[in-house]
Amino acid sequence: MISLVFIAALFALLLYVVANMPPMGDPDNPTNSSEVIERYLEKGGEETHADNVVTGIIINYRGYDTMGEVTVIFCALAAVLAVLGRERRGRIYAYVDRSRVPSSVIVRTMVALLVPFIILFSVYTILHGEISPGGGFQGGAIVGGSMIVFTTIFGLLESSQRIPQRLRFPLEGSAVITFFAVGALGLAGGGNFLTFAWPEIAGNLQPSLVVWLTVLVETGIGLGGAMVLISILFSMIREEEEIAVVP
Amino acid sequence: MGGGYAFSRRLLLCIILFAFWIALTATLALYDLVLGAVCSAFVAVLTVALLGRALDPRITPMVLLRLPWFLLRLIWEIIKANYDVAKIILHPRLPIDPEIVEYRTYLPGDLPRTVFSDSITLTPGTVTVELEEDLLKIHCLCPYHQEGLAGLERMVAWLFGVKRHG
Amino acid sequence: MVQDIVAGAFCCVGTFFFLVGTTGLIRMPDVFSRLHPSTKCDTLGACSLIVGMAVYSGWSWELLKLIIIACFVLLSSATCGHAIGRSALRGDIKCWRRKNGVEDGHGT
Amino acid sequence: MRLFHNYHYIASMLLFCIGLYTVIVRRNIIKKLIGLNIMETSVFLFLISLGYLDGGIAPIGIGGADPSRMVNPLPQALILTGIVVAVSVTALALALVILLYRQYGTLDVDRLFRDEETGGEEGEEKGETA
Amino acid sequence: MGTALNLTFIVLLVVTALLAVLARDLLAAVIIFSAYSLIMALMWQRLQAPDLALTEAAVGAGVTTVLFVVAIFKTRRREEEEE
Amino acid sequence: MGAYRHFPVFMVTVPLVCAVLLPFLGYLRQKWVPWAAMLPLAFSSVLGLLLIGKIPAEGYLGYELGGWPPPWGIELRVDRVGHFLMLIVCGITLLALAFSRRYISREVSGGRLTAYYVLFLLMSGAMLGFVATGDVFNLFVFMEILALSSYALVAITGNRNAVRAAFKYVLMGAPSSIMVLLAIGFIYSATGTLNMADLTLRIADSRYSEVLIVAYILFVIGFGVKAALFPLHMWLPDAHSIAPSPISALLSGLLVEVSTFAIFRITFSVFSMGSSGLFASTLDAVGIFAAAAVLYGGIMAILQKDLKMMIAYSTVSHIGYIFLGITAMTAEGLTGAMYHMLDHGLAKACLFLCAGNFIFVKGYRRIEDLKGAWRQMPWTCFAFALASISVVAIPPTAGFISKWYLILGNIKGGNYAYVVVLLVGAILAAVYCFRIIYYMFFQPGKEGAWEGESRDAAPSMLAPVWVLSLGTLFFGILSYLLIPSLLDAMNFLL
Amino acid sequence: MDDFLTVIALIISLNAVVCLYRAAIGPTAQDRLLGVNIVGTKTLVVVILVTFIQAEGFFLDVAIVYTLLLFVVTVALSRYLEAEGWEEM
Repeated sequence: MISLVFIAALFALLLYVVANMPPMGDPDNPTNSSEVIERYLEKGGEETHADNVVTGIIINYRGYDTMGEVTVIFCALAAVLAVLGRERRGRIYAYVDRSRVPSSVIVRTMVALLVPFIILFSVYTILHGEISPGGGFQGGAIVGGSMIVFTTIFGLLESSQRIPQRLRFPLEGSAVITFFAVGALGLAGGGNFLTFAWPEIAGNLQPSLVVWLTVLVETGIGLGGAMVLISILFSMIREEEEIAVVP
Repeated sequence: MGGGYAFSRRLLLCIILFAFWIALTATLALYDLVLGAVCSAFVAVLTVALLGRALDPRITPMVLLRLPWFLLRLIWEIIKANYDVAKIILHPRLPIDPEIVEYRTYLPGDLPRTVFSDSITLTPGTVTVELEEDLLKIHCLCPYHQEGLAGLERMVAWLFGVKRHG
Repeated sequence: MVQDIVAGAFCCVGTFFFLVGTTGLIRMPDVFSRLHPSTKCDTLGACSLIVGMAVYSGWSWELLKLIIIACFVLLSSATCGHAIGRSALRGDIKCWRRKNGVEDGHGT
Repeated sequence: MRLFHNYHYIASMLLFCIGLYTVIVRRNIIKKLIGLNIMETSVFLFLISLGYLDGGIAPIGIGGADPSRMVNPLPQALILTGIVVAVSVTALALALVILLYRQYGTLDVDRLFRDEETGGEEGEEKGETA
Repeated sequence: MGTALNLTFIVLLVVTALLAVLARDLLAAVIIFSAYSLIMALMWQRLQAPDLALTEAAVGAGVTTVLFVVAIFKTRRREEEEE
Repeated sequence: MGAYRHFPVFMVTVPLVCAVLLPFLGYLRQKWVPWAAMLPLAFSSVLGLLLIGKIPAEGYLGYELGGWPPPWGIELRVDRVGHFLMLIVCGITLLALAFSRRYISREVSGGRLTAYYVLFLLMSGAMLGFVATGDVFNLFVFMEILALSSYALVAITGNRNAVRAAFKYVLMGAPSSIMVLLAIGFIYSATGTLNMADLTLRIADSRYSEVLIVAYILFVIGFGVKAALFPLHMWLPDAHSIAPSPISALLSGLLVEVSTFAIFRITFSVFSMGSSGLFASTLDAVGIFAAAAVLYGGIMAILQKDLKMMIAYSTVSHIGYIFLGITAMTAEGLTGAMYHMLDHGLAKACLFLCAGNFIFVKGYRRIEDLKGAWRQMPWTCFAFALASISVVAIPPTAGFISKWYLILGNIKGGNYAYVVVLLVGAILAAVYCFRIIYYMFFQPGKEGAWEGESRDAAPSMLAPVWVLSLGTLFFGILSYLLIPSLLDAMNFLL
Repeated sequence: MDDFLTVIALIISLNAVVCLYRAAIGPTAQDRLLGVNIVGTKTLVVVILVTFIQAEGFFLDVAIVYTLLLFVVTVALSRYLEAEGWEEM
């Protein structure tokens, strides 16, 4: 009861604040009229060579945030693995499926039919992040989604054979490593850390270089994100009492 | 399953994926085409590795050619189904007498059976609720709905070029 | 103009079937029979709305994407219906019968 | 009238309070996590609606879109990060939930924290949050 | 007109949120929560944030929901009753 | 501009990237992992030391990431205060890491061992980034890395209480993060920028003071949970006492302070105070809670039977001290708060590591078991005593200096009640600390409690403890090295 | 035409509210899943409609993700639901 009153009071307070806030959607309110936004919108295309301004901001203007973000994903993986442990390496483990019922043939076939399209779509999302909605993490999440359905339908045993740990393991950190490498490259080019543009070296190649680096970073994020999501899922699905199947 | 067969399967998948890519990127620029070719080849190889035997080999150019006509007939069935269902639902007394019936199909392989059962789901008054080997369990809204199944089965058999034997 | 009218007609048809599907979802007595309106009416409703939009957009690249979406809807909604039905069957949910109330629907 | 014009804000505050209510009051820990997610999305909604522009277009400059009509892209970039963070926190919390259930066999906060073996004050630890 | 649409979406959002919060069956709560995410993505489309709509559809509706379901599958489905 | 301007960003990112690379080493050579984990932190420490004297007393060292000027890009912002805290972070994490090499291998095994070091590095890097950033949203991002890794580190042993404590921590920490995000949203709505320097200017002439005040309150609540300010401290005793000792040292000695520093930063660098009376009244309320925290923490610490629990409650009390320094709003008070962060970091880390030594060698957690510990573990006991003296604030230690300035600041600010609270807090601290010292040195142990092979902890575990405890002494005696420059920096901030 | 499409979208989304009724009352989890699936399909259609109302073609990508993810979620959830060991509702 006390908490209800507390929340009601909080809601009233927040309503009061909201009532005093600048009107939404007004071009003159502080968020829309600041010079920050003007530059993003008007020069963003030229400066970051990304038609999608959001991608430009994520990768370029606020790349440091995104580096933190990919670190968060990696941290989540490390945390989940520290808490639950990984499915074990080197040996094949049977997944104790509580249902012990094979999944439906129809669903299997349909998933097999759709998975290539899902993966290609995510590749498209990753590679076209700078000109259409989407980007690294979205693509990674879509691949993760396809692998989720793959895992639930075909079982952990099969999917952990198909996406083995020795494949996932090196790729999990790829996002952070790519980002750091690109950032350090900017430093080598005479700029600051995370500089994507360095006139001294690139010259005329500048625009395409920036685009390629953006795509590189997006790919890194996508791969890393997908692998992290898959690993988290596997680690959560795996039963404590895995049965060892001697190969 | 020989290597050559696997290769042609991959190629077919790659071509389908490439078409999908073009539809997605919505451009015919050279850069995108090359990128698309590379990516779809990559994804084709990847998914064949990923899905292995789950990828049914029955998709052939012949099936792809017959597919549009099949789809048209299917859509007609769907429209009929909807008319039917709408009639039942909007009927004040809800004249249904549902039951689960079993149906044994002669269609071989996973893909034809899947297409068959999905078609059943989309056609009047029937929903496939279980498929084990060649035995389908179908939930029928009204008893008379079972009658359309055989025709549908013929349609699917035609699509995949399956002859009824025995 | 003609384009708009055709598109509008398709949209109306689609909306109508959506409404029918919703009514069925509410009215039907059990999961299995609810599957019928949901799979069929939703598929047709969505597809006809998509077709309507395709007519509305005319010849453009968006048409291709709409076709892709329509194909996915066709494939996925039938499969989803089946998956839900199967899970209901496996989950020992009884099939509703008209004659003698509720009885075991497995046919065995 | 301004309050009505800001109805997105009101909605997000409402959702925030619903989420907070769940986190504080509901005793099931998975329910608490759902509440947490609702809270998070509500804040995201709030931030995105901050950047909205009446009659604006999405900040994607394809085909010579007019930059002056685009909505504010900055909150969108921020919230993208926010969503990733939310997923990460949820994943970790769910991993902890699985482990907790293995060890305690319950998802109820009261039962979880009832037998406080490590001391501490009993009264205050009923999963209060703020 | 657009306002009415937005308001409907908001109503949907609040309704789904309340349903998710009030459901006693955890699985039902999670299922409804995925609907919440889907509607949230719609909201973001209205607010002209395509990237977010994509992310929310993929992450909120897909990954988060499945993680929740896995967790529920590993634990228990019903909320415990009051003592 | 020399190369040193690049140092802060490498101090932050190198630990993070090395954390990502560490699993590979763990795959190849598990044994090298503890040593390799030290490298990035040592690197950061060296860079931090090289930065000494390079930072202007008035103003800060800014670094434009990606070459974008501040309102557009993210800016790193290292002022003297931040640099001071970064050095503390580097030092204590390095020592805790050195300590954990032997300690943790007993509590955690197998693949989790690598995960432990990965999370440790992530946490250290996140703390450095948290302190160094000049962007409000970036603050949030690093806070989340910090929070996630600390949740996992609390639970890393996987025993039931640890998981429960970690979950409690999540249940309080995650909503608080969301509140911070909401506060960021409010600030952004009223100003349209995220850069701290820019915010300061815009807040000064903003028309939306209601929004800003609520944003400030939300910030205080949000970071207050992370900093375990009194009514929001429920997670702290459990988490700090149950986590492995090096992690307790980190949580108690650093995380809490870093969060406090965030409030400090928000208060003085963003809201720059004084613009409205309501901010001041918010701060007054915080002061009351802080005073309550001092007393409550002290009393609860006296009542504890578990050694680590006692130290954890002592932390609650000391967070109150730091907040009292901040709320005094005078240069002396702020200096005292900052210096108390140093002292508290060193002393608390030392106490927790000593407790870790007791647990490691004998498995004793209860205070009563420590009777007569002196005979077997003299080195640990002496270090513990030295750190306790600093906690109680007896003259030659850093604790005395910091508390002296806290009291001075509060007298100057006219808050005489708080002066009394501070003194009472010191008395309470004396009670709970001297009890243990008395037990250790002057009580006979229980029969058989301290027999068997009479060895103290291994040198690799004693060395960090002694470095920390001598640190309290060192910074107490040589406080004149730091205090003037801190005072300058604070005067500039006000 | 835009107004017409908006009205259609409005009707469909109100429709979705009704579907949520089914998702809310159950009685079985499959019912809820079905309800949410239908809400998802309706949302998908609304996404497409809004795409054309706002005349921004790239939102169709979002629609594609919607279809795919709806499929993923429904299939994954129903797979979990068909497992034994669940208490009856």
